Amino acid sequence: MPTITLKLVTIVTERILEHRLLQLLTDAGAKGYTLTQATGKGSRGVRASEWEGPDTRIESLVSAEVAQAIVDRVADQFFEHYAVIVYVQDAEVVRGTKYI
Amino acid sequence: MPTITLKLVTIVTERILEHRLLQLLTDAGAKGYTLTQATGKGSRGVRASEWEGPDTRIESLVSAEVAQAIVDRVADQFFEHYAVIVYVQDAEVVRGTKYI
Amino acid sequence: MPTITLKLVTIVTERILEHRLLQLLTDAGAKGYTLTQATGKGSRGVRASEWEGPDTRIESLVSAEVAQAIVDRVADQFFEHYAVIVYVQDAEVVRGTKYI
Amino acid sequence: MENLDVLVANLLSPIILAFVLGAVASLVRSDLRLPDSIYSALSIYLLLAIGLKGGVELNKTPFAEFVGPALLTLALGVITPITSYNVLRRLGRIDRVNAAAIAAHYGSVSAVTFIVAITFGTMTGAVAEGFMPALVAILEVPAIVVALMIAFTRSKRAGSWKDALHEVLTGRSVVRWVGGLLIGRVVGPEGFAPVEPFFVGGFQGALALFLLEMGIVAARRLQDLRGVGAFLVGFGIVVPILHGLLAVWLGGWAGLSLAGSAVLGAMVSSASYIAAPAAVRIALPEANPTFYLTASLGITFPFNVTLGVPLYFTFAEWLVG
Amino acid sequence: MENLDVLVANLLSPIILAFVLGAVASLVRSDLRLPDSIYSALSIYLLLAIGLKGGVELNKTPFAEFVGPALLTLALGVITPITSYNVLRRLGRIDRVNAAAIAAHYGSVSAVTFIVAITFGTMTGAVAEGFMPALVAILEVPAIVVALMIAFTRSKRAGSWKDALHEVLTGRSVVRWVGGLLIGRVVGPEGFAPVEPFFVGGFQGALALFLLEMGIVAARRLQDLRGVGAFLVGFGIVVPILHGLLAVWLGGWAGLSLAGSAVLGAMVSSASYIAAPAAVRIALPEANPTFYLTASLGITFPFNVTLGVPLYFTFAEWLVG
Amino acid sequence: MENLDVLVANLLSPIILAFVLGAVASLVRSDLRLPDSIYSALSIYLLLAIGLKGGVELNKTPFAEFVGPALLTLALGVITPITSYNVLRRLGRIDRVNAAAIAAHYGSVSAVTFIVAITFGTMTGAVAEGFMPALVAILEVPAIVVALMIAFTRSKRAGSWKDALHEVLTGRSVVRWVGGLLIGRVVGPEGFAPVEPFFVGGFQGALALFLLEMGIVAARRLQDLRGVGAFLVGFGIVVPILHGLLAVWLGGWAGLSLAGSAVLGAMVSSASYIAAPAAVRIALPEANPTFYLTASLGITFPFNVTLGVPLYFTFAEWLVG
Ligand SMILES: Nc1ncnc2c1ncn2[C@@H]1O[C@H](COP(=O)(O)O)[C@@H](O)[C@H]1O
Ligand SMILES: Nc1ncnc2c1ncn2[C@@H]1O[C@H](COP(=O)(O)O)[C@@H](O)[C@H]1O
Ligand SMILES: Nc1ncnc2c1ncn2[C@@H]1O[C@H](COP(=O)(O)O)[C@@H](O)[C@H]1O
Ligand code: NA
Ligand code: NA
Ligand code: NA
Repeated sequence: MPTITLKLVTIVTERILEHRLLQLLTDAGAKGYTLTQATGKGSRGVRASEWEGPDTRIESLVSAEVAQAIVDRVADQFFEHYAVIVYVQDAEVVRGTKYI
Repeated sequence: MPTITLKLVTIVTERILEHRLLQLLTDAGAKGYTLTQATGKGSRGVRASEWEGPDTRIESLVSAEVAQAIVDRVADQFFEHYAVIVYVQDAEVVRGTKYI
Repeated sequence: MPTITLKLVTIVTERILEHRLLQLLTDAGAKGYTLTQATGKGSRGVRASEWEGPDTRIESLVSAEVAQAIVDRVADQFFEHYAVIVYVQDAEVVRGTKYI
Repeated sequence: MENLDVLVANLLSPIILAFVLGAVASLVRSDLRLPDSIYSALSIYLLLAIGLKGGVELNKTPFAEFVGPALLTLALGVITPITSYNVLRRLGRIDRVNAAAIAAHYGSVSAVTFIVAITFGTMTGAVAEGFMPALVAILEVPAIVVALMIAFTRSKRAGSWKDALHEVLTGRSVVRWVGGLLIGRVVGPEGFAPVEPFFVGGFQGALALFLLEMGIVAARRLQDLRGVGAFLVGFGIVVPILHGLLAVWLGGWAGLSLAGSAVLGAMVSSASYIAAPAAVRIALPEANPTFYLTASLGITFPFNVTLGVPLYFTFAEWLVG
Repeated sequence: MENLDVLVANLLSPIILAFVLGAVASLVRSDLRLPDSIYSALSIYLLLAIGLKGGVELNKTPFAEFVGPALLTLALGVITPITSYNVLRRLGRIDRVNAAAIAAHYGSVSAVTFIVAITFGTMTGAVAEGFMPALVAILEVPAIVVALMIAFTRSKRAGSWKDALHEVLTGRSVVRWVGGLLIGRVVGPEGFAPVEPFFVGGFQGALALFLLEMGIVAARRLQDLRGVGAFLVGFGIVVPILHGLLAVWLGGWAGLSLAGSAVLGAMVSSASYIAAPAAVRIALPEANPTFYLTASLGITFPFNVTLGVPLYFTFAEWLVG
Repeated sequence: MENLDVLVANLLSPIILAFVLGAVASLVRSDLRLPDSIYSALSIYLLLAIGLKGGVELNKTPFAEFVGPALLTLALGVITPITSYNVLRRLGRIDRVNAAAIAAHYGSVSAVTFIVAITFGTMTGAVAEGFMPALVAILEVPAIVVALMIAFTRSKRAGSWKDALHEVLTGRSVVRWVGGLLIGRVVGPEGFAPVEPFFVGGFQGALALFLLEMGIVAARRLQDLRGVGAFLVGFGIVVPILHGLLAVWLGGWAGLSLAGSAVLGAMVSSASYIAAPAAVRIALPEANPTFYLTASLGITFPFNVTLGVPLYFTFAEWLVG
């Protein structure tokens, strides 16, 4: 079965931002996403939601352009004040045109 | 420590298919897998299990041939009617021969 | 936004080792990590914590050297007696210098 | 007048108000949600509790008294998926697979609707027969089998009939209910006494919490209403009423008390949303879940717990009076 | 002497000892923790239970009796964030954003502190007015709005004021509490009776379990104490005492009973750690969570549930006596 | 004859039937499972409840009455891991590490077996001493220490002895139990009264739910039976019986009542499956978990809760009668 290479964008962030980040993904052109609950530690010691529950880990398969747009917007809107991490990887997808 | 490159196959799907997909993995030659609970959104609006609980996210480290077999079978058996996504990535593994 | 390529180290292991592995990560130079709960199957049939709860899946974005150190230490200290899997992937990160 | 009182009594019970609170919270996009694990724990608790109580009561029921209602329930479990299927096919012009899928839901039973009906009866002083939970167990499975048979005999299918049957019979819902019934039957009243505070004392409160979550879920389902079309909305109200009234009438005729007939009406009227969706998803993957879930969870369930249940009680009263 | 008894009675109640057990477990790095889902289920349960009871009691309260305390509570909800802000700015030399963020917490209310106060009163035979839970609902939101207004009127901000307001009003905490109040108000005492065993019988035990977890959380927060500085530690004890004593005094003057005034004191004294952190995180992301969480959760909460609550009761007694 | 009645009473109690239901559900591959978080919440609840009650009772117990049974329990906690180790080494020819690992389990105690024994006694009218839970706390740790000492003194080990001790002493199981005991001891009967409905009323029902899940887990463990060999299966039944009968006999001799001796028998007979596996996994990672978990969870636990407990009671009766 033929595959194409897409970008897998992963974002880990405070649960309180979940709604806003999913909106950002959709606006940037993502067609879907997968969410898992996570906890973690990074450069910020404490965060508001920490004692109340887990962070959110968001994965989305998108085209290279959309990936770039997501990364730029997340960096622009959230990096300064919130606990958030974004990274991008390659992934081979079957019938990948569904996701772009 | 010497590493080898394997394929990391990730599948996100409805929980109701979990048993069948794990069987498919084993039949295709996977030696192990890791499961996490997930939720998500894709091209299908609703799914039967949605309101009842989470989806399943399956990861399996396998050889390139097994990865191909898994992708082909999942596409063949589940793509048409079920909410399912599959993608494949490279991963460096120590003592990777254990997994192939 | 400029990105750099880092290593994403993923470890799946028994929950009982969580503390020790996070210590190992920190000692090896990791600046942060993300944890998710997982279950799984591999070469070992049973493990002590199995019936009591989930495994831990640890992800950490680090430099290539730190990744190598982590993999070596995990292999050295845990491979023989515990259920543990480690693999390494590339990941593009924005403002990645924060993590190295 | 008095009937209106009955309706108001139902609508203003804490249980139904909790359902409404959940629905409203969902509509204003509040993040009020029970964690998944609490939701399934409550569902295990409620099903086991009712099963246990039903099993304890079966102990005291002479077989002769039970056999009539049991056979009637079985018959209704076979008939209602067939009537549903035909209405969907003939009046709704819905394709075979989707019609069979929906019919499986409307032939089977919603345990929570049953519990709301029992609770409503108790509140208004009309206590149904103790063996009613056993009838739920009888009603749950046959309709799913009949509906899947309709789908499978008419054409070759993608899904797995065997897997689906295993799913129905070993699914959570059936195991808890039947397990509870068996345990209750075996331990009898004295054996039940020590666990009674847990399973009876907390019951109504747990039900209120559960319905809070059901309200959230049902309201979310409602947002798909546009996708299902006017016919299915009408179907989700009218067919349950007809099935319900029929069952009330036949229930009285089979020897059930007023309250027993009304509860049977609520059961037969209700649409499954635990056992049936799982089975249908496996056996008929090509059926569209939006149709059957929205109809059963977004339309019929809210209708029944608010208006349907008082209606069946009123009709039962009218029949005997 | 007698006051000491009151203090000891509070410290040796199972509820406070559970809190201490949790804190000790956390300090010896035990893995004793309630699963997240249990924690949130307990919190839903406690808030709904108190809301329901408060709503049922509202039924019986003449409006004239309620209006004075209600207006007083509203006024305190507006005043206390302003006093807090000014103390933080002037005495503590804390920057505007962080001062406003902390002020939002100390103006609002901690539901659990309220519940501990109510429970303490009941234990010592001093039962507060039944409508007190409605006052909590009145106290929760205004302070957050006032504090955010202070921050937003003084400069342009990065966060979203609109999102924050939506978060406060539809947040778990408010929906559960107000939802419970409304349901309780509508169903009245008879409607409440069937769910009473669930929501009343289990209440104190559930509270003990919840405080076990709060102890774990608070002790972990304490480890950040070094990061917040001596001023904030002092602030977290002195300002709550002053707010509390003021509220006790005004409460008696507005017609509240001894127990009612003391509970009002505990409420006003307490610092929010559910509604306020969420709203502040959205509206004022540049504020440092270490400050407001450590102060409210690591200092004020433990102080109030152990020493503060008996203090407000003692002061209320001294005022009337 | 009468003894048979006792056995049947145990087998037909809702608690044991729930265990059987869980096991059957697991064998037919039903997806009936309690969510993990509910499972651990129930376990916290049961341990705290028993600890609290035990602590309250300790209040009333003269030291002289307690000291004999306490010393006996301590002695048995030291002796039983040694007997277990020697049987495993000499008769079973099992290697040192695995023998020590298994011995740690059989020397320590299963809290749930203890609870089933207490409950069984209460059901049949034989109420054990109120301070029995304190004996469980005494029995839990020493055996694990003794068994690990055997393993560590005989050769250098890969695991960490220090980490393991920290794990045992701060592990969930010990903290809950000892924490409950201390709180109960401090608050006494009046302090306990308000939380009693929660911790006592719901106890047996919660235990039934917990055993449902234990049944599922135990049945799954059983599937590894082939991997452990016939010797270990025999060991998992015979050694507990011998330990149990010895403890019943010594218990009577140390001044315990009939019921107290029988419960002591069940405790000493039982094998740990919470504290011991965690400690052994850390201290002796090279030991095979299939051995110790299958034996303690798949063989000894089911044996004790079904047949063992009635046996120890019957033996205790026979001794005094
Ligand atoms: N180096 C890292 N590797 C993996 N995850 C990280 C790393 N640093 C931070 N994170 C995740 O990103 C979240 C926010 O990080 P921060 O903004 O640095 O506090 C943390 O809670 C972690 O879940
Ligand atoms: N573009 C995407 N990126 C990541 N996950 C996706 C994407 N599209 C779909 N998914 C996941 O796959 C599941 C099924 O997708 P679908 O079949 O498109 O409804 C969804 O519930 C998501 O969890
Ligand atoms: N081939 C594999 N692919 C993905 N995860 C695996 C694989 N093998 C093992 N694992 C994970 O690693 C854990 C330990 O594996 P093992 O030590 O082989 O029992 C398992 O519980 C799985 O979660
Ligand atoms: Na039906
Ligand atoms: Na306040
Ligand atoms: Na033992």
